[in-house]
This record gives sequence, structure tokens and C-alpha cells, in this order.
Amino acid sequence: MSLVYALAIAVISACGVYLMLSRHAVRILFGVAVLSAAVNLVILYAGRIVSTVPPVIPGGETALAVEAANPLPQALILTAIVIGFALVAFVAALALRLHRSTGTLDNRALDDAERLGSPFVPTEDRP
Amino acid sequence: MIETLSNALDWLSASLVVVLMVPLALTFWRMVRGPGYADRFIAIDMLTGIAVAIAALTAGTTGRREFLDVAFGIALISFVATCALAAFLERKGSRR
Amino acid sequence: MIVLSLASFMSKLVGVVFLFAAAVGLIRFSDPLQRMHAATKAGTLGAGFIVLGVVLQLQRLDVTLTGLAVVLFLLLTIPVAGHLLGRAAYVSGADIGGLRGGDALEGVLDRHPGALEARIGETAAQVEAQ
Amino acid sequence: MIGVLASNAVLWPVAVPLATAAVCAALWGRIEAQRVVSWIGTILLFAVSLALLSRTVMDGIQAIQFGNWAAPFGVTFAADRLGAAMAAITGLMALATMIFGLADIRRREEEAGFHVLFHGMLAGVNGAFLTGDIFNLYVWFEIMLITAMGLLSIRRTRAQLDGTLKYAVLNLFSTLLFLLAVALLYGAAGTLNMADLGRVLPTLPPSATLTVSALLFLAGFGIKAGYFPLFFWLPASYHTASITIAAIFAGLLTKVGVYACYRVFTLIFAVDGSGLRDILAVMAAGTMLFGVFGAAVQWDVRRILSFHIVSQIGYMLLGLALATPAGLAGGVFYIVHHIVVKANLFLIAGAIHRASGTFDLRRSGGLLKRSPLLAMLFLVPALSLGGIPPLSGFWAKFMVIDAAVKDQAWWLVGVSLFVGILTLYSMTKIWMEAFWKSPVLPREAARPVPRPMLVAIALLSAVTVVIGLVAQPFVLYVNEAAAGLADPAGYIDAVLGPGMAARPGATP
Amino acid sequence: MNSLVLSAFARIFFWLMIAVSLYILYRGHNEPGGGFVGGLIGASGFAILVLAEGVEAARAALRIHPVAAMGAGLVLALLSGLPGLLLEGAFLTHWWLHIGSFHTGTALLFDIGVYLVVVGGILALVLRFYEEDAHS
Amino acid sequence: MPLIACIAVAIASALVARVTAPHLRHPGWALATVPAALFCVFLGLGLRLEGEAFLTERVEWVPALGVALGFRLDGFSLLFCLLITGIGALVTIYAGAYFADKPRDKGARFLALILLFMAAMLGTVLSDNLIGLYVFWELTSLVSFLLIGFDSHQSAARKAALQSLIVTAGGGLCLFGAILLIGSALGTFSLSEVVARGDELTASPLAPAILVLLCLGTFTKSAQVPFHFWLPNAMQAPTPASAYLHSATMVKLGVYLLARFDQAFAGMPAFGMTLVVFGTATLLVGGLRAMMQSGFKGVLAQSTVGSLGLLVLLIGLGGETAAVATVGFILAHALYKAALFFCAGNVIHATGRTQITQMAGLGRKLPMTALAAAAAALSMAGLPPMVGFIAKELVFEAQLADAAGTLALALAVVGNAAFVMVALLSAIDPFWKRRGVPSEVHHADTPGLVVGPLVLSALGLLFGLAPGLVANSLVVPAASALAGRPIEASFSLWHGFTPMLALSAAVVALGAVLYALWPRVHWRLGEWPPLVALLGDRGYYSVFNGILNLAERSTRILQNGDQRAYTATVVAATLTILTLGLVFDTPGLAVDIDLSDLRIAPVAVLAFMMIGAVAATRTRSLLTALVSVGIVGFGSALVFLLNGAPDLALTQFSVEVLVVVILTALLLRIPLRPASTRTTAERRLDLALAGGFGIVVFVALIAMTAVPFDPRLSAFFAAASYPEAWGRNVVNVILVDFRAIDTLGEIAVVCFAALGAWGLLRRTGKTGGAR
Amino acid sequence: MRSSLVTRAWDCVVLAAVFQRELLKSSVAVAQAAFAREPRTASAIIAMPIRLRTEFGIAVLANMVTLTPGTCSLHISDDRRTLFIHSLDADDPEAIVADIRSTFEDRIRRIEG
Ligand code: NA
Ligand code: NA
Repeated sequence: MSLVYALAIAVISACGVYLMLSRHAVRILFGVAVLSAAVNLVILYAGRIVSTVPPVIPGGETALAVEAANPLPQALILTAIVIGFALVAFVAALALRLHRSTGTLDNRALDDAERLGSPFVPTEDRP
Repeated sequence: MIETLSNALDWLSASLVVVLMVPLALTFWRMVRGPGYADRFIAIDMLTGIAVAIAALTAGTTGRREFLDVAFGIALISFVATCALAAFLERKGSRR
Repeated sequence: MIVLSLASFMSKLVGVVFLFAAAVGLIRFSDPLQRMHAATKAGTLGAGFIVLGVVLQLQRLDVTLTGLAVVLFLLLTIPVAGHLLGRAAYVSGADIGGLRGGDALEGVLDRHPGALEARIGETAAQVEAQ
Repeated sequence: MIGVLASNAVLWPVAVPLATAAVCAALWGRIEAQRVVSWIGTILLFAVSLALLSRTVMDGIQAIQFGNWAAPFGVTFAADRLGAAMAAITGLMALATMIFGLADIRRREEEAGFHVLFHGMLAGVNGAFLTGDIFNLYVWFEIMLITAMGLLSIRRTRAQLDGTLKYAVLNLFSTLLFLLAVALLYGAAGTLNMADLGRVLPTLPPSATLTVSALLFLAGFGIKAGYFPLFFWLPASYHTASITIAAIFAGLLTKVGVYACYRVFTLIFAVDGSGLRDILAVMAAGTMLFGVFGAAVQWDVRRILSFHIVSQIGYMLLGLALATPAGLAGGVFYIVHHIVVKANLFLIAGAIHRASGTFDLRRSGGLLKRSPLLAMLFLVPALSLGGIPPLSGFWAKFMVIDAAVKDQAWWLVGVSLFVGILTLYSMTKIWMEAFWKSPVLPREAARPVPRPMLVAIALLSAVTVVIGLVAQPFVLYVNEAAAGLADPAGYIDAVLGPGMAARPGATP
Repeated sequence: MNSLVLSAFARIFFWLMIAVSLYILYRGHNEPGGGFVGGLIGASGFAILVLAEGVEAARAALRIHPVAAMGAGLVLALLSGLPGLLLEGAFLTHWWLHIGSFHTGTALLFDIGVYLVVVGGILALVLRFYEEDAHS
Repeated sequence: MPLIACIAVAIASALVARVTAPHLRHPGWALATVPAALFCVFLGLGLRLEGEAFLTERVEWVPALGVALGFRLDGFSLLFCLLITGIGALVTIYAGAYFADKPRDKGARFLALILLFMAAMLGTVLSDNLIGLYVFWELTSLVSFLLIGFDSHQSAARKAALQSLIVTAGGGLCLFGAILLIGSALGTFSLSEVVARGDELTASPLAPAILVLLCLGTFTKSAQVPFHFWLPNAMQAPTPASAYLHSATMVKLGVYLLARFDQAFAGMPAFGMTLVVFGTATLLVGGLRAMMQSGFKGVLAQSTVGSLGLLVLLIGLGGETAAVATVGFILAHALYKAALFFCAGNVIHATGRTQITQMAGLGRKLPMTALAAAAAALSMAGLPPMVGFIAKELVFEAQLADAAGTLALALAVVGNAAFVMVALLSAIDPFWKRRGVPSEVHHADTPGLVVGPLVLSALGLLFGLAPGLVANSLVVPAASALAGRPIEASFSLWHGFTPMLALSAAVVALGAVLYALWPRVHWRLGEWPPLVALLGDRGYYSVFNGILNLAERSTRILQNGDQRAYTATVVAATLTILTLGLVFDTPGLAVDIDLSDLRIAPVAVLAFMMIGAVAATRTRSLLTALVSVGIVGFGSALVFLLNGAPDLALTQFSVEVLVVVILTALLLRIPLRPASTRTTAERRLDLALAGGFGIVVFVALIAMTAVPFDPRLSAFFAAASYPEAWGRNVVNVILVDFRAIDTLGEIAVVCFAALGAWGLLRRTGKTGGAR
Repeated sequence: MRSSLVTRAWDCVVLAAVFQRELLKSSVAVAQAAFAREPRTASAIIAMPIRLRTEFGIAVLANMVTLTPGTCSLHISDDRRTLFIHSLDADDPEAIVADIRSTFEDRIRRIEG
């Protein structure tokens, strides 16, 4: 099973990287989302995927059953999911604002930062 | 005899999840291939049912209520996504 | 006992069959509105049957309550969702090829003449202009 | 009560800004109230970070376990000399930039959440400096990232939005690499506590998982820190920020990446005796060289300074690449010195903008006459950055290059010296164009430099001079910090309990 | 969206989701759920309001400013760690009240803080994303 | 601690000057008391030194780095101290008068810099600790920079200042390198100890590197070929600064340090040879360039370059006479060259002209200046009875005594002839030349402007007539300090008819011829392109601009503004280091693959996720991409569901829903099918990079299968969750208790992200936009 | 003329039961259609006049229509007088309207009172 997980994670993370290499802000955003998902699976994988029993202590017992899934990666992933969501939301807001301000999300057309004070742009041409 | 039947039923129940992978694949197919946005969104809506089903079946096979709680949450919250998609389709697609 | 197990399994099986049917409908039906019928109804019912099956299988009060809540939520949300999606599909000009028996909504709702995906498929500049 | 507060000294540099940010957010829309809270928070932060520093000096490494869960099960905060110094310098930076901000931050920025994001960022920075848990470090990195993006884009100019996007893409990639590295490390070692990792890792057989993890840490932190060839986001974005924000970024943010490298590659992974050393050395040289090259061709003060951040980071990385106590000590000294100097230079860039109406050196001028005090104050950090004795930067360069000499890394010595002269050149360029040259723009473009700006600049310049003239205690301090890095047994024992470092296989 | 069906049911969904979210928040310590999932469901309730009745209706339903709600949540989460700090000497050491087999404590306060932050944060996001572009 | 006190007083005087000078009526005279007093102190200290005796003081500075403020006064440094303070006093007076007609603040700034410079100089020549020496050394470069660019509104001044700083501070860095190497080789930074352990130094494998770096450091400072160009350009400085720094004192620091190290490198002939070669070349270049100039200060500056070359040549020679000659020439040169600069300054100040060819008949209008110039020129030309004559005789004697010197002797004769020419030119043309109209003067000689040159010229005469005054008290101790042993040397005017006398005569005769030729040749030489190219600063600029071009090109390539290029480079770099690490640091790849636990449902879900991810990369429609990404997210939720993680499944599912809510709002407002942003080639490259990344991840993951998992943490959580933290949902207990601080940080992230988005999307154009 | 509370409650129960039955029938129909050899091709949008008083009642009707065989509510006219229904079966619109009226609308009207 590990092999399948490893393969899937590898493919998904490669796709995430491929999307992040785009010049379009929203595709990059998708790349972040995909790569985040892959990394979350890596965390799960790192805790060893061996069980389907949720790490919840059944009523009447005081300790988790031995066969329960490893709870720590789950907690870490939960944190990572939330953080990933927050970042995606922020970047989406950034993209929306960029589109409102510049009318484009294509990085080839976005060069305001690089032009600001650039020595390679004629002075009168600078914003 | 009864025990055998019971075991067989358990095994069959467990493999129902596997069977569900087929509708899941078909739904994904519709999601990715469209052809229209409306088709994709309808397929996304369909995912809710499948997700609830898988969660419920998992609850059945493991005997743990926690998974049914997941189904409960999915049933409630996925509606929001459908609303958002419909709103998107209506606003993006209308003449305005 | 075994009767309940059997009933539970049958219920789940029916649910799976319905879900299967819904998915097949989703693939085979010819336009979005028809597909929606499959997804909303058969899909919901399939999920409901499966939940029912699990309730029968586990036979616990908390499970039963949760299961009923799930079914209730599904019944509450699915029709609204279907209605919204159908209307949006119609308004957005989705290609409703199966609509041969008349369109009473024509002139009532402002339906776009071309499908959204077809429109944006042409040029990006056109979308920009809208 | 006081005892509890004091024994949790390592908590406050994080808790105070986090609470300040939270309260400011809760007071949303009430700018005056936020301002008061923000100032109280800043002063308190400065006080508690000094308190932590003094406690670390007096009583050694400070460690707390959140929720009283013993390490490695809960999350640990620990301040050794390095961490305490970083926290203290963060407190100082917060104070200086807040003072400067009195004359620079506009009401509209405050309404957009400046105070919340500013203190949030400080919490993130201090959290990264003080945490003893590798996953927790990831969380603080994210806080830093998100607040930095918020602050960077706070004026929403087109350039800021574009800069923020470039910042976002590469830094998001960086944090994802970081998280991936954490996951792999957890999978291999089964623990997240950094001291515990430092204890356990030497007992593990070599594995591709660990190698990849280590190098992903390097790449992830390297992007953050602005190493060559990972630095592109920095010169693409820092110059677009408003000056107060650019100054605190320039001072602190990249240094967190460097700090993280220092921590991870001393406590957890060993640089020495692995291929890492050569990789780090090449990166260090490239960082120094291409950073200073970028700076040399710029005419916008902020851009010059941004590229110099990169260049100077190279010296810090060089200290780590040497992996000797002397190299580490030099690197730590460099980090501390550079935070003060670079933030100050950005503040001065803001003052130059005020006084001459432009950031463009070609259109600037006449400031020696208009603001001789500013001219004097500029020389301090500028010459310090250039490594002119007896300012702080001289000792920093001295220690790093001397360590390279002792390590017989001749080509690195050569690159360091060469980069030094180009650094001096670009500082001279600012001086000649902005201060010496006759004014280019009409008088109306110029406004007097407000007093808060000068006060903030003077404060940081004074620190630079003091570090330069009274270098001995600082050198002793960083020497001890480096000794602690080179032999992490003390850190491990402080976190896990006495004697644990000596028992790598034991279970606490 | 101008839909009678949705607006007729929106308030029902909203209150249902709020109720469920509070339930999930409360029981999270023992069963799946907790402040975060609870907060997400609560925020979804607000999202329904936004979609059905518009941004202003959702803002009115929360009563306080979403950012202030986040701030309050963060403050609450921080405060929940203070009793442990003062009494046990370590921040975020939770403090428990045991009534028979029923246990509650500052951990719940912490989770409420999480809940508030998530509801406020997501509502803030949704509100901003669904505001009509007044310009551009 | 008199030495430290002297330096401290000098530094303090600079601050005092900056503050008080604007309010003093005669700031020059008033402030000159400080250097004058210091001069007296050093005189007093000098009288107590006998032979090899010396005075040391030491204050720890940064003992952790082996850096002390160690000071040492011996004969050689005493000579420099007296020159620095003595000429310093005169320069201060002179500067006060020079700036009398300028804004007072400007004069104050200048005086402060002069006094600061004096302090730096004193520190340099008194320092025994090399690091301390370097500190003062760089300070002199810096003050020199500020003084050259003092008239900062002139771009030529700024340019020259930058050039001098680049050259001298760059050389300073080389010196710094040399010092660090010395410290590494000998374990000490004490100059006297290094000199004493010279044999160890030369035996060290680092010795060649030290030699090269040391020469670079000192040659730049003392304007030796090929760094000779900056010094004449430095004449942009106001004349008092030129007289002080750029002729009499600072430029001799290089010579000073070489002289110090001469003894240490005694066992290394290459050192002496290098000095002889470069010194001779510099002497010739200085002489030749002096012939090419027509500016008064320029001519003097070129001759200074030549003199510095001569000094370096002398140090390169061995023997006691060379030491005495070095000392003697330093003394004589300082006296006459400073005086001549003062005179030049007077003329320029009075006439407003800078070219010798534009000056005529000033002898009557500026008689005192003319007198001083004549006396100084005599000394420079090496004519008796001036001290310059003694010095020159010694120089020739030293050269004759050394084999290497003999070789250079012929060339030295030519160089010295150029000095004679410069002397004649300075003393005659501006003052007594007949041709042309007598120049107009704005003012006559003023006391402040003439006291300096007169005193210095008079001293040149005095020491020539009565060499005994300085022979045993100054010259011999200095030479002994250099040689490291007591020297018996004769420092007198008349040695009888020696070969040196004949050489002197030849030099004078040749010099006279050159002087006669000068009006006709100087401008032709000065405009002869090959010569200008060879001797000017063109080489400097081609190196300098070459580096800047390289910088520009590299920056254009690296920071090219293309986001994708940045990301691609970062990914490529990451892959590179990962590959290097995997190849070099990992001994083989151990894996433990078990396919017996294969479950169909998770495998199917993972397959769907892969397909979804790939579909997201393949489509051009953002909506299809969103849907495909949704499959990946939904798939993760199912994976969690199927692997015992209900909390995660629910959270992931909820998050997916909210992502849809937010991203559809985004997609609503942007084009859904943007044009492709990558070329086919770029896409292929990206595919390769992404594939490489995937492979590395895959390797890391399957390698993990061979690593046994350590379940300590999870076991603890499993056991402690309920009894100690009162929760049954262990995941949630971890989140709110065991690792609550993570969660605190996580909600802070949510808070700040939402706040940032709130700010980003606030309405434009209105205040209160935060609402 | 408002009926008693008890009657209305009973009507609710009946409505729910009827609804369940209809839902089952609808799903079976859809399943049959999905697996049918010839997938249906002709559908229609039909207008159904409605006589309900409350918006909530209309919404409930619309939802029930959606969940019953072959029909899905698409729109309610702005004057609340017409419900537009998509029907999978385009053969006999009147019959469909009559069926909906008898199974759902009348009952809802009674509950509305
Ligand atoms: Na920096
Ligand atoms: Na540099």
C-alpha cells in the first residue's frame, strides 16, 4: 500500500509544482492547493497508514485501542489544512484585488513591482 | 450457518464501498469533462450523496459512530457549495 | 438478528444501486436538467438507504438519531440545491438538448442564448468585455 | 505570581505581541484605542525581550513546556543565547519602527489593520526564534508569512500587489517545502521536538528520507532567507512596501530564515562531514556575489538596500557553511548586527524620501545641507554595512572572514573581501547622490524630516556604534551562543531534562 | 440569488447550522468536531445567508464586526491559557471541572476561541468576496 | 598613558573643532594649538627615547578576538608623529586662513576633518596591534574620501573621491586579508611580535599570499603602479588637505607599513624585489606624468607619486644606508612637498587659477610665498644646503650599495631629474616667469597662509645646515627601528667628492634640460593618447565598469521580472541540491515494500486524485481546473475517511466547500479561460522540473518504509488523553491541549489571513475603508 | 376557513408519508430511465398555476415537486402565481400538473389553513 500512496503523492505533488510554475495567479493558487493536499498526505503517510479505527476512545474505556490510527499526524494535518485554507483564501483575495487594480492576472503583464525604481527602465517611463 | 451468512454479509457490506468507487468515477468523469458548467456542478452536487454513503458504509464496517458524524456534517455543509456554484453559474452566465 | 442484518444489507445494497443508477444517469442523460433529476433524486435516496442500512446494522440509539438527522438534512437540502442548479443551468444558457416538449419559461426568465462554456471558449478577450 | 511570570520569560516575547494583535483586532474600527494598545504592546515587548535576554545570560537556557506536558510530548519553547538575542533584537526593532511609524504610518493603513498585522508579525518572528518544536516552527513561519503579505500589500498600490504576488508564490512554495521536510523528518524519527530530534537522529541509520528532509529544510529556509539562487522574491517585493514595514521586514524576516538554518543545521542535522557543507559554501558565495551585483546597478535606494539584504545574508550563511564554532559565532554576530543596520538603512531611505522627495538617487540630492544630522546618522549604518571599523559590521566581517581563514576556505575569503568593496561602493553611491550632490528636484518636493524618524534612526545608529565600540561583551555573547550551537547537549538537556543528551537511545 | 425557495429556507438552514455548529463545538473534545469544524459549519450558515439574502443580512446577523469577532476569539483562546499559567505555572495548562463523569474546563474556552476566530474569519472572507464591486 | 591620551585628544579636538570653529575669530590659529601641543608632547617623548628604546601602551579592546588597542612609539613612529602633528599644526593654521572667506560652517567642517584625520594618522603609526592599525588605516581612507569630495557640488570632486575610496578601501580590504592571514599563521596581531618572528612568517605556507595582499594594501595607499592614478585625481580636495594628506602624510602610510614589514620579510628576497620593481616603475611614471601636467597641484602630485615610488624602491633595497635614506627622504620630502603645496595653494587661492601656464609674475605680489617656494624647491631639487640634498645623496648611496639598486640607479637618475624639473617649475614659473601678463591677485600674502610654507622651508634649510639637530635624535633612531638594530649612520651635508655627488650633478643638469623642454613638451605628452591610456586611470575604469557591466548583466538575467523564471529557478535549485545530497550523502536506497495490505477503495480514490491533479494541469479553463483541484481535495477527504480519520475528513470536506464558495466568487469576476501563459518549451521544462520533484518525493517516501517508526508520542497521547486531559477524541485533545499552542498559532493565521483579505478587498477611494 | 390544529398536524404527517412514497417512486423511475436501453430524450418545462398563500408554502411545494418523479421546480414567477417545472416526461403536461395538485398542493393548502 505504501507504494501506491508514495506514487500518488509523488504525482500529485508534481502536478502542484507544475501548476505553481505557471504565470497565471489563479493557476498558481491551484498549485498551492494541490501541493498542500499532497503534503498533508505525506504527513498522514509519515505517521504510517495502518489502521481504519479512528483515534477516539470509546465510552467506558480510558485509553486508545492499540489498533487505532495514529492521532498525532491527524492533528498536524488538521492544523495544516486550516493554514492552507487561510493562505489560499488570502491569495484568492490578492488575485481578486490584482484583477480589479490591473485588469490582469497574467504575470507577463504584471511588472509594476519590478518596474518601480528599476535601473533598466527609463526614468520618465517609471510609475 | 447463520454465522457464515453473517460473515458473508459483513464482507459484502465492506465491499459495497468498493462498488461505490464506480459511481464516484462516473461522477468525477462528469465533473472534469462537462461538457457544460451546469453538468459539472450537478456532478459536484452528486458527490454529496456518494460521500455520505461512503462515510455511512465506513461507519458500518468499523462499527464506529464517528463516521456517521462525518456524514452528518457533509450532508449539512455541502449544500453551501452547491448554492455557491449555482450563484456563480447564474451570475456569470446571465446577460446582466 | 440475522433478519435485521439481512435487512440492513439489503437496504445498503438498494442504496448502492440507486447511487449507481444516479451516476449512470448522470452519464447517460442528454442534458443538464435531465442529469439533475438523476443526481438529486436517486443520489439522495441512495445515500438515505445506505444510512438506513447502517442504522439497522448498528442498532444503537445515538446512531439512529444521527442517521435520521443525516436523512433529514439530505431531504432538506437536496431539493433546494436541485432547484438552484436547475434554474442556474437554464439562465446560463446551458445546452438543454432534450427540451422538446416546450419551454414555458421562455420569456419569463432571462436565458442567455449561448452556453457559458461555449461563450468563454471562444476568446478570452470576449469574456473580458462582458 | 512574579515567579510564574519570570519563569515563563520565554513565553512573553511571543504572547505579548500575539495578545496585542488580538486585542487590536477586537478593537476593530477604533483606531485611537488600537494605537494605545499597540504602543503598550510594543513597550512591553521590548521590556520582556530584555528580561528574557537577562535571564538567559544569568540562568542559562530557558525552556517551558506548554500545558505542562513534558517534552517531547507537548510543545516546548526554549531560548538559548541565540534565541534570546534574536528576541531581544526583535523587541528593539519593534520599538524603533513604531517610533518611526509615528511619522510614516498613515491612518488609512491603520484602518486596514496595521497594528494587528504588525504585532502578529512580531509574534510570528519571536515564535520562530523561541520555539523548540519543528512543527510549531512551521506554524510561526506561516504567521510571519501571512502577516507579511498583509503588511506588504497594505497600501494596495499596483506595485505592492505585484510585489505581494511574487512574495506569495515563492514563500508559499518555501513553506510547503518546509512542511514536507517536517513530515519526512517525523516519519523517520517519530518526534517533533527539536531537542529530541537532535538526540535521536544521530542514532538513526542514514536514509534517503532524512537526506531529502534535510535538504528540503535548506531549500525552504533558503527561500525565506534569500539565499542564492532562491532570493528572487526579495528584490521583487521589499522595495514596494511602505518604509516602516520595509524596515522591519528587511531587519527581521530574512533573518528568521537564517536563524532557522542555524538551528536546524546545528541541533538536528550536521553540516560538517556531509555534502551539505559544499552546497552551503557555494550558496553563500553566490548569495554574497549576486546580491551585491544587484545592488551595484540599482539607483533606487530601496532596491539597493534590498539587494544588499541578499548580499549580507551570504556572510551569515558563510558562517554556517564553515560549521566551526568561530564561523557560527561570526554568523550570529553578523545576524544581530545586520538586523539593526539594515532596518536602520531602510528607515533612512524613508527619511531621504522625505527630505528629497524621491527614492531615486538620480533625482535626489542636497541632503548634506538640508539635513546634516541625517547625513551623520546615515554614515553610521552605511559604513557599518560596508565593514568599516570600528562599527559593528567590521567585527561581523572580521569574525566571519577570520573563521574562513582559519578554516582555509580561501576562495570564500576572496569572495567576501571582493563583495566588501562593492558594498562600500553602493553605500558611497547613496552618500554621493543623495547627500553630496546638489539637489535635482525643486525645493517644494522636499519636506523636513520629522523628529520621530530621526529619533528612531538615531536609536539604531547608537546601537550600531555601541556594538562597534564595545564589541567585547557582544563577541563573548556570540561565542557562547556559538558554543551552544556547536555542542547542543546543553540545549537538549535543558529541554528534555538533565542527562538526556548523553543517552541518545533512551526514552524520556 | 433571487430565489424564493432559497430565501424561504435560508433562515432555517442558518439556525440549523448555527445550532449544529455549537453542538459540534461542544462535543469536539470527545467526538469528531471541535472549534474548527464547528466554526466552519457556523460560518457556512452565514455563507447561506450571504448567498440567499446578501452581504448586509449576514453582517447584521453576526451583530459584531467579523474582525472584532476574530480578535475576541483570539483573546479568548489566549485567556484560556492564563489560569493554568498562574496556577500551574505553564501556559495553556487546562483547568478542569469534574462533575461525575462530566468534565469541562478551560479547554472548552479555548475551543470557543477557535470557533469565534473561524466564524469571524470566514465570514469576513465571504463578505468581502461577495460584496458587489462598487468600482472597477 | 600618553600615547592613548594623544590620540584621544586628537579625536576630541575634531569634535571640538566642529562645534566651536564657527564661533572663533581665527579658528585656524586657535585650533592649531592642539596639534602644536601634541607635537611638543611627542618631542618630549622622543627625547626620552634612546637608540632602540620604545614606549608601549596597551588597552584591551576585544580580547575575545585578540584585538587590543596596543600602541608603540619607537624612532620610526616618532618621526611620523612629529611630521603629522607638526605639519598638522601648520595645516590647521593654513586651513583657517584658506577658508577665511568661505562660510564659517564649511571651514569648521573642514578643520574637524583635518583634526580627525590627524587622529587617525597618529593611531595608524602608533598602533602595534594590526587590527587596531587597520581601524585607523580605514579611517584615514574615509576622511580622505570626505576631504577629496569636500567641494561636493562638483561632480569631478565626487568622482575623484569615489575613486580614491574604491582604491584605498579596496586595498584596505587586501591589507585586512593580509592581517588575518598573519594572525592565522602566527597567532598574533602584534606588529612588533610579527616583525620579531619574521622567520616564522616567511617560513609559513601563507607567506606568498600575505606578501601579495600586503603589497596590494600598501601600494594602493601609497599610489604605486598600477594604482598611481588616484592620487593626482585626489587634488580635487581643498589645498590644505592636499598638502597634508596627499603629499606629506597619509600616502606615506603604505610606505610606513612596508618599511615596518621589511625586516619581517628579510628572509624572502621576493619582497625586496617586488618593491624595487614597483617602486622604480612608480618613480618613472610619476616623473613622466609630472612632465605631462600643467596644473600646479597636478605637477606636484605627480612628483609625489614619483617620490613614493622612490621610497618604496629604497625599502626594497637592503642595508643600513637604505634605512637611513628612507628616513631622511621621508623627512625631507614631507618638509618640501608640504611647503610647495602650501605655495601652490596660495597662488591658486590668490589668483583663482590652477594652471602654471596661466600664472606669471607673482613674485612681487606674493613675495613670502615666492620665497618659501624657492627654498622648498631647492630642497626638492636636492641642492645644498638644503636637507633635500642630504637625502638625495643618501638615496644614491643606498642604491649604489645594493646590487638591485644599481640596476635601478639609472632609472632613478631620470626620475630624480624630473623632481628637479618640478622644483624649478614651481619656484620659477608662477613667480618670476617673464612671458605673459602678470596674473591678477585677489589678495596679498596673509600671515595664516604663509607661516606654513615659510616654517617648513626654513626647517629644510635648518636641517640641511645643521643636520646634527635631527641626525641622532630623529633619523638614526628611526632608521634603527627599521633595521631592528642600532645603526651608526652619517647624516651630514658634506661627504666629500663621492660618486653620489657626481650623480647629483648629473641629475640637476638633466633636470634643467627637462625644465627647458617643459613648455614645449608637456602638452604634447599630456595629449598623446598612448601615454594617456597607459598612465592614466583608464585601466581602473575598465576594471570598474567591467565589474559593473558584469553586475548589470547578471542582475538582468537573474532578477528578470519573470515570475515563472523565479519559480523555475527555485525549483531547479531545490532539485539540484536534493540530487546532489541524494547522490553524495545517502549510502544506497533501502526500501521495504509490502503489497499484501492493498485495499481497493483507497487505491481507487488515490487514482482519482492523481487523475484530478493531472487534469488540473492539463486544462486551460480555470473552472475545470477548480473542479479538478476539488477532486484532489475531495479525494483527500475520502482518504482520511477510509483511514480512520473522521475529524480530518470532515474538516477537509468543509474546507473544500468553503474554498468553492470563495473561489467561485473570484472566478465570477475574472476571465475563465485565460490565454496560455507558457510557451511549449517552457511547459516542457516545467514538466521536467515537476517530474523531478515528484521523483524526489517518491524516493523519500519509499525510503521511509525501511525506517522503523517510533510510536513514543502517539503511545503517550493514546494513554494520557482521557485520564490526564479528559477528552476521548485524541485528535482534538492534541489540538486543544497537548499541542494547543499550534492551534493558537493556526487560528492566528486564520485571523490574519482574513484580516489581510479584508483589507485587500476594502473599497477604494473612501476613508473608513476598513468597514 | 382555517382547519383545526390537529387536522393540520395530521395533514403534515400524511404529506410527509406521501412525499416519501413519491420520492421512492421518483428514484425508481430515474433508475429505470438511467438503465433503459434508449435514454429518454424529450423533456419539457411546464407552467403550473399555484394557489398557495404563503411563500413558505410555495417553497415547500417547489421542493416536493423537485423530489418527485420526473419533475423539478425551476422557477417561481415574481407574482408567486406560477411554478415552472421541468419534467422528464413531455407527453402530458396537464396530467403532471393535476397530479402535483392532488398529491401536494391541496395538502399544503390545507396545512396553510
Ligand atoms: Na535583512
Ligand atoms: Na555586501
